[in-house]
Amino acid sequence: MGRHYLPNSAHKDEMLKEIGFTSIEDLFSDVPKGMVQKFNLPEGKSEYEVFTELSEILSKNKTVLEMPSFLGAGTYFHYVPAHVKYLIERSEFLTAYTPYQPEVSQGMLQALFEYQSIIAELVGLPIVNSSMYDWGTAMAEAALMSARVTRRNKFIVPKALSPEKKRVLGTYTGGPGLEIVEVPWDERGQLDIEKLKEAVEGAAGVYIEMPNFFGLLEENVREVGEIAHEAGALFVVGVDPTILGIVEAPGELGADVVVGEAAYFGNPMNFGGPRAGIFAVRNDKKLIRQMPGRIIGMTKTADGKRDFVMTLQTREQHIRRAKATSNICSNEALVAVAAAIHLATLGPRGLRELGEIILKNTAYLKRRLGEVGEVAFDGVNFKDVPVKFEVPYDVVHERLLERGIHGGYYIGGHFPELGETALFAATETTRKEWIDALVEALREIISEAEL
Amino acid sequence: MGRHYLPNSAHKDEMLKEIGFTSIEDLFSDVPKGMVQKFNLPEGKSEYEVFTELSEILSKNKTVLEMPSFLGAGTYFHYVPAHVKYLIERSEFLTAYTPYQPEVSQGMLQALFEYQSIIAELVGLPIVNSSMYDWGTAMAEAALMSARVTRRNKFIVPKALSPEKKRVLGTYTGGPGLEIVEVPWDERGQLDIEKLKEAVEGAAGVYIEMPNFFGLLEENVREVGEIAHEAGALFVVGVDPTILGIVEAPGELGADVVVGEAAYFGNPMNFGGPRAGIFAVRNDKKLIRQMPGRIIGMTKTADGKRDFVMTLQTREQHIRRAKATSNICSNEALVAVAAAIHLATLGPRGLRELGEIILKNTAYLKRRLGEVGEVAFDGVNFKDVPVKFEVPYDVVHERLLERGIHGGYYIGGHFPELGETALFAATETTRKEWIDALVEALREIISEAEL
Amino acid sequence: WDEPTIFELSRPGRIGYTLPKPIEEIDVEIPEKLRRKSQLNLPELSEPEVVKHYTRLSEMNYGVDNGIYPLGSCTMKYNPKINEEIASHPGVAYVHPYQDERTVQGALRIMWELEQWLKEITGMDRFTLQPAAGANGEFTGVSIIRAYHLDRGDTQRTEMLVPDSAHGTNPASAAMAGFKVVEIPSNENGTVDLEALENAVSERTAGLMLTNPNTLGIFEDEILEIAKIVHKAGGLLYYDGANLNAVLGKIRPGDMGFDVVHLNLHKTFSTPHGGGGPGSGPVGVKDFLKDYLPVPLVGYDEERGYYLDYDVPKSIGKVKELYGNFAVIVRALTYLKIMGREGLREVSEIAVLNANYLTQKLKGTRGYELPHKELRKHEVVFSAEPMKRETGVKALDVAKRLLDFGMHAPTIYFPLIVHEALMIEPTETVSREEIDAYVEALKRISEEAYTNPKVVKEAPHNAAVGRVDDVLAAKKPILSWRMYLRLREKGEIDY
Amino acid sequence: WDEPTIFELSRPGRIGYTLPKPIEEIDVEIPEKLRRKSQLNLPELSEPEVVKHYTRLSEMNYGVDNGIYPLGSCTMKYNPKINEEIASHPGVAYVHPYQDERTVQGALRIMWELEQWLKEITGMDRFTLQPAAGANGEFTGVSIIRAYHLDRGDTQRTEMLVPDSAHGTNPASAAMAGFKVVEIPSNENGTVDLEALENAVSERTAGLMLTNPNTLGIFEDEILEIAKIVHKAGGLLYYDGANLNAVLGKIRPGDMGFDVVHLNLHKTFSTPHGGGGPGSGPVGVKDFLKDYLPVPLVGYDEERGYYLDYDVPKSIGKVKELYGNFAVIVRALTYLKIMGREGLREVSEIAVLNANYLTQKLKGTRGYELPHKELRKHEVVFSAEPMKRETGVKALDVAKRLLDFGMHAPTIYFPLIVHEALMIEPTETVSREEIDAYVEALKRISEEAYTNPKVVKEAPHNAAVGRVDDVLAAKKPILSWRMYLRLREKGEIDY
Repeated sequence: MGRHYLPNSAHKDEMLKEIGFTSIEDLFSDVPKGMVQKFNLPEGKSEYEVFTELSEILSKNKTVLEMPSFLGAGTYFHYVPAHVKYLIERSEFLTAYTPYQPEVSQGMLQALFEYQSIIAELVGLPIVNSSMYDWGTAMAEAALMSARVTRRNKFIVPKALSPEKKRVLGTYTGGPGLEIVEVPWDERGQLDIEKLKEAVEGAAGVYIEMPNFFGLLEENVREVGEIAHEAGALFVVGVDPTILGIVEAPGELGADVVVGEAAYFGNPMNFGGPRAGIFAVRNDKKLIRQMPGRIIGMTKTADGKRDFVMTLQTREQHIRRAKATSNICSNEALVAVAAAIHLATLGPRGLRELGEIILKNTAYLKRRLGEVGEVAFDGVNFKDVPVKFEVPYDVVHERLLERGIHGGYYIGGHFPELGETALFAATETTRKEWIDALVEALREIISEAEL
Repeated sequence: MGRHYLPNSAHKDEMLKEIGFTSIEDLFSDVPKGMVQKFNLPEGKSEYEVFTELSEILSKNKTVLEMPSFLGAGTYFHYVPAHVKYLIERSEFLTAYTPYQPEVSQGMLQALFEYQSIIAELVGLPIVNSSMYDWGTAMAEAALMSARVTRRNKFIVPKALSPEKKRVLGTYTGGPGLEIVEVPWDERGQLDIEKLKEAVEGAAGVYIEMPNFFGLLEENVREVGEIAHEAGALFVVGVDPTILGIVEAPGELGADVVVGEAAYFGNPMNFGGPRAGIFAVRNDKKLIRQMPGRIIGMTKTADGKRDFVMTLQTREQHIRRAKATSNICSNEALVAVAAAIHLATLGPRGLRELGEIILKNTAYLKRRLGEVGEVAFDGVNFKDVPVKFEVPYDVVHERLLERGIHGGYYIGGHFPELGETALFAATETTRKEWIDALVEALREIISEAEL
Repeated sequence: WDEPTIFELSRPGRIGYTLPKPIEEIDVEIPEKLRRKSQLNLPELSEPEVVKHYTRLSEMNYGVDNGIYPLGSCTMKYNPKINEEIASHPGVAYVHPYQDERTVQGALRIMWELEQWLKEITGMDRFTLQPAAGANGEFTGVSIIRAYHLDRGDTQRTEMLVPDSAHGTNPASAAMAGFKVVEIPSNENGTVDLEALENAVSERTAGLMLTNPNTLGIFEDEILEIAKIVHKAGGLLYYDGANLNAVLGKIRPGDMGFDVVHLNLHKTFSTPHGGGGPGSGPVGVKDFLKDYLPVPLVGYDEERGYYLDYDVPKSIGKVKELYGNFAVIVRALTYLKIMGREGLREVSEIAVLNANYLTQKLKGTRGYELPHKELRKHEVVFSAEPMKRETGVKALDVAKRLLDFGMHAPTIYFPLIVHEALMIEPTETVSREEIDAYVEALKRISEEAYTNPKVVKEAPHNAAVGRVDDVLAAKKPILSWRMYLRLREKGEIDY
Repeated sequence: WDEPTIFELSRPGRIGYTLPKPIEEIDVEIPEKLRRKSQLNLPELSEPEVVKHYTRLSEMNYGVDNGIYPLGSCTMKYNPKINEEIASHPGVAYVHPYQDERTVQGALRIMWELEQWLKEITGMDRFTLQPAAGANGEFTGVSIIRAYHLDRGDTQRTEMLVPDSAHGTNPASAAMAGFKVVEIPSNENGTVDLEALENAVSERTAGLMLTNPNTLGIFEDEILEIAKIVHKAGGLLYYDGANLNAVLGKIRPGDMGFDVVHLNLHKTFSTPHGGGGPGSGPVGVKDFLKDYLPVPLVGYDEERGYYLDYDVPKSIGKVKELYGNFAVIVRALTYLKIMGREGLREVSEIAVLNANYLTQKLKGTRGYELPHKELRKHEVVFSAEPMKRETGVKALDVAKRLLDFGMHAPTIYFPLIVHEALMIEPTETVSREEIDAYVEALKRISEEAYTNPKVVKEAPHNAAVGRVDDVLAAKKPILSWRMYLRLREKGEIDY
């Protein structure tokens, strides 16, 4: 099977003959004897069979369209408008590679330049690369970059950070031997400023998120930045960009570097991937030179026409090899373009409205969950709400699932001090009837457990 | 809602002002007073809400992917390769209209010319239009055309014809007052040649199908054509084109006109529509002049380059108005292009192989059904197999459905002489385990009923 | 650029398909005399080649997503992508029309819901969704009119009145249903001449087919009088919905006095035109005509849910197989649910605003004349007659030259009552800047016509191909690759 | 043509979005100091305008469906459309990664099944699908090597050996994982110089990163000796899977002696490159390294079904969030199931045949030199050094001129060990005619270089834009619209 993808399958003999070979094996005569193997793999199938087989397997996934779900914690069910999907599936975008030949790649180059430009507006920093793998790797690369820029090797992060991101950071900084210092949260779930001050000396960078892992708006972003800067550290802000219609751009709050997740726009959850990491820096030559990733720039042609090209490539691995600012080569271009198309569709009003809807839906979720559990912290929540139960959370989870509802993400394992706490999340896709059903179910579950 | 499709929604006042109007209502000042209404319609919704609402409604359909189905009788579950779907969804094809401006429509024109050419090869006649609505309307237009060409008004069809097509034919020929004469089948389910001879005198056209409504190959196609021609009638053959890799082209068997269903290639069932009717004729000026529908021709540009254009438009309604050969304007262009792409993908070998697989799968279905019911006729079946049961078919149907199997199409209502008979169909998509489960279920149902 | 035909790309031995194996290798003998012996000259290509070929062809085609497409009478509005997404749900594609109604409740509900929307939009009482296109709908409508008169024993009503500005499909459909077509002239306003209409109606009048606004984009402001005249004579009033986009959500054909209506889902309701189809042409009727509708209708009752209703005693039968272009119907319903009451009304308001904006901006440009009234609805027809007279540049040349600016031409030479007609329908989904650019292009062409007519007459210069010789196409028909090969072999053609 | 930026298309007041209403109009106060006060200069467009803009941009981009794309080292093979169809199943898009494993059995099974295929294809014992791309996979692999040595207390192994012909990602990834990179020169055959390797290995050697066939398209025929040398020194052998397409289904890296392998699903396994990503770079290891793989792995047992296994005691951690680019993984599995054992083998055979066919056809053309051996695997590197010397036409000029023929250029100036390199990888999915046409174009360019070099040096002439000034781009960086506006305002640029 598979010959339908192989136009020359029917012409092997003629072609071999034309170039003076007699068999395919001649072409492999330089391979050590015995190395060519028969593989123990299934035979190929027809497209129809594979279509039905994989459709059936995938139907075994229970989707969030079939089951109300309150999972968030870094992955959110946002709606992707149909035209975004259609446009990025156009094969001129989909099947191209990195635009090495700008003259026949202006479409992708301009789309990526527009992505960079839109993100620049959102985050308030003018220099944006054309994507990292995801928020986590962008943050980790920001840590490495902070170390290169400051020639220091301590990086400060909140303790209230996603376990995913912590592990990514650990792996990325392991080789160069960065020291990662965690600053705890205070009683309101905010980064503990006093503890930060104690830790900051000698730091290469200080990292904070908005909202933080508990879904809370960090109220002291600007102060954190000042503390970082005073200590000579870079101030790195991680941001869920869906909040940036209503919350100030991190660049305006003092950030030197902004990272975040672009795939919250224009891309479905896809069981976690692909994503696209935002990476933006201040217009500062030192930072730009140390920045990882592909960057698209505007330039002109010989005849003076404005156009676009990959630029500042001397930072990159294919030029600088072991001394590159990162090893990244394939990035997440199409994911970034999808995000840009979605953002261009939303515009300033749409983004603001989106932020407000999520804020309100989160508030509704929080209020209702407060009726049946203890909302862990005071403050303004965006998407995630940590709720603590009297009943062990695995029981709550099990009982919810029996009722066809998927509860929140249990965080008591990562943060034992929080006890039986799970993050429940809302977005613009969350429906009132889901939340009402959830609260009803929780009420039942709790009262059953109390019996 | 809906303003996202309306770029000028934000500029109404400025635009009105620029052209000297003060309000939208000024633009409707010529409408009789009181005629402008407030409508009793729901408010618009967001794309997300409509997406979930319609997805939920559509999920209430039980698809043939979820439930083995043996329905055929003119609509068949064929597999459509993914690339066919992708290509016809490209918006340059999808959102264009009839190629009135050939210079910017060469893509669609060439694709339709290729459709015509591919169908010409299949059916063995060189003149093909660029589609009718479906097989039924193509057949009806063939009847009307036969009457115009021969200046007679009797059209002969097999009694063993799909009830759908009979009713379409009735409606189309009602105005001009054609007489439709049905010729019965013989004991082998074949068109009764003797009865045909009795009926043929003065006929404008004689129509036969391959396979016929009972799924049987009509063995005497050539003879039927000779009888028609001897009587001065046109010979019109209706064909399921998926058989034409293994069965002789109707044009080679004497057909003057060939009609059929193009949508069996490249198009899903879509609950019955859209489809695309094949319409082909001999290279005979009299026939071409009387042919309905759009036709694409090859020509050249001023500088001698080969290209394509709509041609022979003087037959059509937009030129000839009441004297046109048909009223057809919008046809089924995209459906036809999908069929052509699928056929180009199959090629001669694929089409032959497809025919053979269907033939074999039908034979397997027939053999197995013979174990539990009475196969109505002797002969070679393609797709459809009529099976008669001792148990009332509505009971059989109900019990099968309870078991998650959709049985065949009951034809005893249309043809009472056949009793409790239903058409069961197989195609290349039919799986062995479905048929085995069907036969198993039928065995149970019959023995339950006998108790 | 040039793209070879798929036959030329073919190479023996290549395959592009995969097929499952047969269930069992059963030998089935096809009778000798039926076995295929003639050559099957289909192209042989691999899948990547097929994909490249049609991708390249698509890039040689202009669609709504490529730019302004103001083809008058065709309502080339933007086709929302969500329509396509919904239409690609497995619950659309993988459903057989003969499935037990309990297994297709979703499909039936969609048809039922669409009918409710269309009833309210048109002021009609019942709809069939069966017709595959506008003309198929017209045929359905006039067949219903015919059945109605015959059913009442009124066998003399053999004439269908059609204005001279009507779409060609109107007379063609009437003729197909067995009517004699009587043409009604237009008056100086471009609307139906009432006196001529009075003179034309008689006991032979089956009905009048009318578009409102008409094909000039002018609202028939005497519509209530027209209706009175026709009804008084015993005829029925048929509404050709091609121009519904002008009054959508504001005015109901039913309130204008129409008895039968067809709609074009592919025009007014945003479903894509597909390069010529599939369309969908639902037909709605007033209550007294509902027994003549094609079978089946879609019914609903609480117990049974949605069902197919074949119990239509006086039905005209069927106008196409099965139930209509369901995949198109789904798209239209998607659009309606998103637009809603206010959205639909804004559609027609902006469609009309855009057309009048264009009219006023272009008006007065040398060479283009605006016949009849100034106030238009969703489209406008200019005449290039002065230009032709003064420079020799025809409407056709103007159309071809527009292509050079990356814009689609208007409909030309229609309606027939305007000489050198340029029929422009911007629709509500183009922006002001696109209209401005279109007007600019038309003005520039006017300048060219008066200064350098050659550049217009020889246009297009920048399209995929130069001007196509359609006279040759008709004189020497080459209608398939098979014909082409034969003619080349005979040396009758050199291209 | 020119397409304005989306910012230039913006008009105040336009909207392109719809959003559901909030559940309840709850007032939530955002702390004053966090409230957005800075301007949000996003574009304002309607949906039709957004669609037209990106449709036009797409038409200004060259992809695999547009023609031959023989970008060496990138394996730009045809991306089957069925991959896309499967990846658009709701069971892919609408699944949250933290769902209870009982609700994602389909997703987990797909990951598990893909791992089984990849194990057999590479001869490795365990795989992680987490890496997002090849380089991310390399980083994973070398991090595993590092963890392995450290775990054994072997703390001196700080050097990673990399041939001078290697992809830039190899040294970059090794450096990122904290290694010192030691470059190994190639010999006259273009393969690893064994003597140099012998001299380079020591007790500091952590491993050797190798591509086989290497970036010249030449099979490292002394691979078993290489493996012996490295292993004997206590190092591990890392396989860069970028060139697996040359040996797919025929030869296993595991059988060549490699301990760690990364694959590129977007190269070898037909998933689309997306204009630069998403890719997917699974990493496989021999049994003794499996405890170092990133978490989670996908496990299966009969009772529990498929599950995420976080119990990897010595895991290096995570190299990206969650489990990998699942939507890419689904596509690759689709491809594998369709191809099957024999299909995969034919892929590499034809990829190699095509490359050698091209090599032999082009060989001897004036100006192009074929350094090293003649026998290549899936790609070939020619040198335009003679052409540059004799005519001044550089590899870059040849590349640009190819664009004029509607063809994509090869990779140029890589590998670094060949001057004026033209690295051509036709892949198995192009036809013989496409290769012939490519060779013809290269020959014609050679002719032009020697007769009319200007036409080559000033190419492209027919692409969407003329030659792009990338020196200016670096000298005067304009990296966002915001920067552009500022520079224009200051009068620093005139474009």
